[in-house]
Amino acid sequence: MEQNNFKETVLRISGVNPKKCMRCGKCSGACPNYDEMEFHPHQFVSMVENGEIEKLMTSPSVYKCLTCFACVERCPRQVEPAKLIEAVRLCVIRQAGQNHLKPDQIPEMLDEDLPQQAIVSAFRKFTK
Amino acid sequence: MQRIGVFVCWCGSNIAATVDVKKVAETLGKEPCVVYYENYQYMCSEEGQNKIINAIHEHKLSGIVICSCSPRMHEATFRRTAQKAGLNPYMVEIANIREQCSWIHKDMATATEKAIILGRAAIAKVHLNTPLQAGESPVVKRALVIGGGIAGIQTALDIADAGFEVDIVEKKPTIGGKMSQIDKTFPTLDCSACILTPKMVDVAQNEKIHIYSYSEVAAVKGFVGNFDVTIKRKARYVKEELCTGCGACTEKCPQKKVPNDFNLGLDNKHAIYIPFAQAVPKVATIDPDYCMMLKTGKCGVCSKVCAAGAIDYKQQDELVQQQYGAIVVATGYNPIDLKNYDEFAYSQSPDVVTSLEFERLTNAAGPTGGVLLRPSDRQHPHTIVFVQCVGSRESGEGCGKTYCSKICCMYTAKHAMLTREKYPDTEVYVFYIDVRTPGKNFDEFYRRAVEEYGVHYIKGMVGKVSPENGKLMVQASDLLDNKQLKIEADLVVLAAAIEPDPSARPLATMLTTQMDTNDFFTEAHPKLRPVESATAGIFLSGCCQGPKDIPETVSQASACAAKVIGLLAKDKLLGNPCVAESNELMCNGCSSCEKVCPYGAISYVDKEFKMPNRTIAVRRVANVNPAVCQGCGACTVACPSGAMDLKGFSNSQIMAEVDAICK
Amino acid sequence: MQVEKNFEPTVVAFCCNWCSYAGADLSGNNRIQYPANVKIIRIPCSCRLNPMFILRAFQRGADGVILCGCHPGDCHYTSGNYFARRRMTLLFSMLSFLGIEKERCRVEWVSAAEGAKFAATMNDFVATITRLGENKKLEDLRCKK
Amino acid sequence: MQEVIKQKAIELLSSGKADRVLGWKEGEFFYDITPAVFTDVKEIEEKFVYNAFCGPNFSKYLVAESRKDGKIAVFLKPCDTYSFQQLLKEHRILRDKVYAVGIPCDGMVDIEKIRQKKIKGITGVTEAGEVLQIDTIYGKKEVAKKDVLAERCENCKSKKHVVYDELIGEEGDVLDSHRFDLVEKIEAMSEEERFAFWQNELSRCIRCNACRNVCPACTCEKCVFDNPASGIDQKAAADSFEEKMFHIIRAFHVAGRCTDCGECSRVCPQNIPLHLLNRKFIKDINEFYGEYQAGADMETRAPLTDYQTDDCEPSVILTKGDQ
Amino acid sequence: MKKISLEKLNALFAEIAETKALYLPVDTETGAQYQKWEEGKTLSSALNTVRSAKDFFFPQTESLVHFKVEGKKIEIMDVRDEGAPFVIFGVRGCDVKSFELLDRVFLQDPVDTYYQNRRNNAIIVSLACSEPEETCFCHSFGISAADPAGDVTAWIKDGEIIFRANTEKGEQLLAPLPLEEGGEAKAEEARSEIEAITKKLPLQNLPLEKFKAENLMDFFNDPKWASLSQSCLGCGTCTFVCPTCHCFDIRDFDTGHGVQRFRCWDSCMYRDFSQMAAANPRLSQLERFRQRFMHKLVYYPANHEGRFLCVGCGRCLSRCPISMDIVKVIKELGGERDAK
Repeated sequence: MEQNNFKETVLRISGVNPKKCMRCGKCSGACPNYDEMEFHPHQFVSMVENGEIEKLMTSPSVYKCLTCFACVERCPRQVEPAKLIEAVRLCVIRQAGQNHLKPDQIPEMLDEDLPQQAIVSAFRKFTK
Repeated sequence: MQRIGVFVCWCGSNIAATVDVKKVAETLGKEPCVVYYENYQYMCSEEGQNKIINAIHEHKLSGIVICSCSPRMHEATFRRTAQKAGLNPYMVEIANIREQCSWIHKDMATATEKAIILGRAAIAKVHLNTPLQAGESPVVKRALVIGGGIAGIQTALDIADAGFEVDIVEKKPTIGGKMSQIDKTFPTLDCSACILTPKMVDVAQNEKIHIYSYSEVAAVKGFVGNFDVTIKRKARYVKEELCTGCGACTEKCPQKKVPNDFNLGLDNKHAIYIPFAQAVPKVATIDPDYCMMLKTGKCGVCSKVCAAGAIDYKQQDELVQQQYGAIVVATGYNPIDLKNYDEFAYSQSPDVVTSLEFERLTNAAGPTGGVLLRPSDRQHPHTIVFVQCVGSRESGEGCGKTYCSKICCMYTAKHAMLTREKYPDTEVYVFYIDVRTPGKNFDEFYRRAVEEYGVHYIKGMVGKVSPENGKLMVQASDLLDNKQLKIEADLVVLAAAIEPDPSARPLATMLTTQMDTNDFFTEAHPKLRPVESATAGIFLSGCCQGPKDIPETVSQASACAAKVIGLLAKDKLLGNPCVAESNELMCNGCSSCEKVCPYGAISYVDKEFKMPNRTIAVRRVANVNPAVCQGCGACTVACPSGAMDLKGFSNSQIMAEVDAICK
Repeated sequence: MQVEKNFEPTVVAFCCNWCSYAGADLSGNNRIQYPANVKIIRIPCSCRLNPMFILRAFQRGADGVILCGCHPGDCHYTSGNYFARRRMTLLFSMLSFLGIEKERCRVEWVSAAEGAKFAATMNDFVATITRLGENKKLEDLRCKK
Repeated sequence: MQEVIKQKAIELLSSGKADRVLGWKEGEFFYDITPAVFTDVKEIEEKFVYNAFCGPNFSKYLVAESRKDGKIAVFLKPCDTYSFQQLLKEHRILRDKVYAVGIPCDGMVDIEKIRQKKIKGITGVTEAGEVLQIDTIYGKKEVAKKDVLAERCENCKSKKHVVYDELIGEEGDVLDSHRFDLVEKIEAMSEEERFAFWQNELSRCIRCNACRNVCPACTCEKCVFDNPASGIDQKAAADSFEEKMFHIIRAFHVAGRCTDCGECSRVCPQNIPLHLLNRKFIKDINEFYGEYQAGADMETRAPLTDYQTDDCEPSVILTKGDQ
Repeated sequence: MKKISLEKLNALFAEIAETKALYLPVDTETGAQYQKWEEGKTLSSALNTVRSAKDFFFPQTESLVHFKVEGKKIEIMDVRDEGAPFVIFGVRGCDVKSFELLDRVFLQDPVDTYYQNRRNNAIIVSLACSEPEETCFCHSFGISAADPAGDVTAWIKDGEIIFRANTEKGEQLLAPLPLEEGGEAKAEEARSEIEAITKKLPLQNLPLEKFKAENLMDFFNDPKWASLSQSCLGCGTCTFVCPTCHCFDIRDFDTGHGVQRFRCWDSCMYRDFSQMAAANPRLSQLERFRQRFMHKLVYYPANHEGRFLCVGCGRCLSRCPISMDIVKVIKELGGERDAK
């Protein structure tokens, strides 16, 4: 029940129909951060389709996605995996206290090369 | 006044169990003009048919109504019965009291009442039936084949074999088509030229076949059995009848920087050229965009070296008019343009090639003389990546196609296998989504590539190809091993989707045939009439109808020829008599009907009419060609004045049925 | 109220010869029932249906008229149903503009394979017409018995 | 303007550019102007008029006139040019037999509207700018021209001439009219209200056929309603069904061909707003199949002889209207 | 004479409607039309109705006989209805005159009993025209707008309506009604006022003198018909609004269970008028146009002691889509012609 609810939520937030996927793997072929990710874009698509959302939610992969949209751009069937990943991430951070980035973690991450904007967008992306 | 006979069939118990057939017959017998009625167990049996024949004779019936099964079942039977009795077959109407009455109702009273109403409607219609005669039209015993690829060649040869004249119109200077560019054929690996060129010679030598090469179809008029086609013969600046094909001109021509389209631009040719050694007709052609003589008036070398005096710089396009009984469309396909596939770096690196380009690179007659060298540095490639489904099976707005191009899996396997055979030191990777091998010996062929030749088949689409330091970085995911691969390749071969030739769409308009949204011609029926178009007399051969490999193309080409022969063997064509007819006195000449006719059956003539007070007026009126009309009736509704009516389904007949049902 | 109960509508169904008439036959072959109120008139193609015929049916006492043809794209004559679709859309819109109940006319695409759909369509259409009651707005009183 | 046009008519006739001139001829009163074919310069000088009562659309006359010997010159107001071009498109007029002169139009006055203002016994009208000065047997009256404009002119769709050989005055533009407002209002009524509305309107029909006979889209050699073989011929509406039948079929037959010239409503002796039926079709066509103006060009396919594979289904109307 | 205050007019209508159906011109959005009186309807002040009063006796469609068909059996059914007395109130002089002209057609032997029944049942209350219009030319035909005929004549003057019974039927109508005696002076006053206005009307002295049987062929062959008929659309508006036009067609309507034979108006202006031997003998619009006016101005007078078949009501003047009317025809043809 819970699982279905998550699946429904992910599908609603993303507007993606994973059934359109023909399992070609071009998304993962195009992914520049493939090796960093536990689950790869094509797996997101099939796992969402199979309702295995919680597995995805607990994986660091959701934060590793660069949101570069290469997978969206390359997908021959307009499945848009990045939107699914984003939706899973939203499912996580919408749960109370699930902010992935906490303000007190920031100081230790700071170095000279980190642009200000990156911090701002990281907050946008990883917090509620 | 009609004299109508009503025959009610029991169909054993199929009808009689739920419909009181006796009551139906008796009630319908009371209808005006019904002079005879009868009910019988099996009207379609010989005994039943004899009853009808006798009744027609005895009661001088002018029309009959059969209350029985669906007209889709036995209308033809009862029409023949009527004809046997000397009654026009179109004076028969069927009331469907089985499929549409006894079988769907349980209550006897209800079903009987409905059967009576359906009978009344049929009687009301038959009141207004008129005897119809199918029109006849003669057949010109000559066929036109548009396109001189393997499909066109095979169709033409088969038709000519049956003794009919055939003309082939080919827009290129030679026939042969794509097959002439291919190196070897799957799954047998025969040399393509070895099996194609003898056929091309057969065509050239066949007295019944005439080739219009370097020509296009400019206009098509007429209809099945009587097409009137205008063929544009483009000026090739060489007199075809004089040229011996010796090739002296092509060697001496000083303009050497003409991209060679036969080799897909991988090398250059001269401004005067013969596409390849076995070209048919083997006649030189001048490319007017590059010839210095034609462009500036200075040169004339070819003319000087031509011993036959065949060069004619003043040649003009020529229009030829010819009549045909049947037209075969064999316009073929092209690989799609890949310039928008940035991820595969097709536009960025010369070492990313299409499969057809790869064919030329491996062909002994190709730019490299059959030695596999990469285009950029003419070095032997050691790692080759094949990418399948490029532009096929895509959805959405992109430049790709939604369909599977069907031939790529097999030719990629062929390329991989041949490469490994000739150059065992080469690593060959094939990235696939699915490998589709439904064909005789196809899967075996693919398995051989994997098992015997060691081709690396990897499930997963390539995501990115980027040229780096003279190499090509191929990034792809291996879906089965769940890892991302980065392969440093020397050559990347893209299995580009195939699409119909661009000449097909304007041709379809000329022929009034239908196309699907991908510009493939639509067959008359996807299962049962796969080689005919919906327009009578137009047939489809080869890839113009959908992606096909060579064996399929050849079998369709022969099937198509069989259909054409079947048509040309007839002296006269009998039409469907239920066709539209225009009442010229009422026609406004407004062209509404013409615009909705899917068959181009309606034309307009200016005709003189006697007007009030002895004046004469010339009016534009519609004229339906009964040989072309298929009787759909679209025109009858488009016509505001009601001048257009449909025989067999006239306005008054349908309204009479409506009246009978609603009263 | 009792009158409504006994009301048996007259429904005319125009079916194209190639798909829907065959679909109706199939529904017979499979013995799928639909009300006897439906009487089918065979026409070569849905594009043969002149708006005149629909009005004529209403005039003569029909309570509902339905046109069945091949699915768009499947027309035996390639484009007939596309023309029919435009004509019927405009005609129905006009009837509605004149205040005629819009459910009285319908177009359904029924293929030769859809015997069950044909029957279901007819069941639904007859139910709709029964609910609407007698056609009063487009009747010709002279044709009443 | 009358003088300019009159001079043009004289010039065309005397220069031999035209053998006949189709124009307006003065009547007994200021307003009862009759379309007439002039062949004689003197007659033009004496009788030719062009004023705010020159409503008739000449294009339909050209069906017959263009088939006579010689060339006919015709004066066409902007809206008339649409009908003219539509008839050309349907091959009803022989173009080379017609010399078309586009003339400007500031809107035509509806004499009925003046009468509705209880102005009786009208003997003369003078146009003084925006005001009409009216002489009657019961004294002088004044009305603003805009208050008595014909409905079709209030909602003028275009001041542009879409086809002509020569243009008098300046070219106008296609206007952004509110011509569908009333249609929308009716659409917004309940089904019963709509039925009552049209029942009231159409029941007045006397089947005089003026709407049909004036309509430039109704140029059939033989109308289905006059043709006993059509099965729907009628001379009078013997039942209220036949009133509706006639108007539905007529509107359907001109659907996609009607240029919305408004002649049908102008001539209806019973003042039935027949143009609303045509406008309903035009509005539907615009909504369902994309903007289409009949007569605007020679090329575009008429909406009913055209289709798109993704056209809306007839069931679309089930979800429309009935607020 | 009798009179009543206009304020009590509606009460008077109610009184009449108690016993007989009462019809009168009522204002509608689209002009005055005859309607059956019921509570709330008031007399129109318009000069004339859009449709003429001939509808009462010669309706646009009328069932003549029905045939019931069952199988091969046919049964004939007479659908005639004797009808009941009714009152038409407020008929103008022109329309009253039209009844006389129609009577000469329908009541001639053989008598049209359908028409006769209704004619006998009707009681006509005419109303003098207080405000004639510019399109009126009844005076050219010797009709008095100031003192119209009918069973009762009425005048409206200074808030009162004055009645004068002209026939026995009229007397019987007025007798039971709550009217005051008197009003002669006011009626006379109204009459002379109207006559004074009539003299001012623009359509005076139409040249009718030459329209005589002896000039028949001259008129028939007059070349002016060509230009007159040129712009005629061939619609039937003039004939349908005309109070004197009386052409009709008899048609059969198949009801599905029988046939209804009915009569309906027809128009000589129509192309499909009078399908003699399958075609209208008058092939061109010129011939059809000529027929209508020749009938009104020459043929009918020739057969009816010089009475023209026009009452000058002016309906065709205001309704013709292209403004080609009988006045223009009379002026064009009757003008400069040399009398024989």
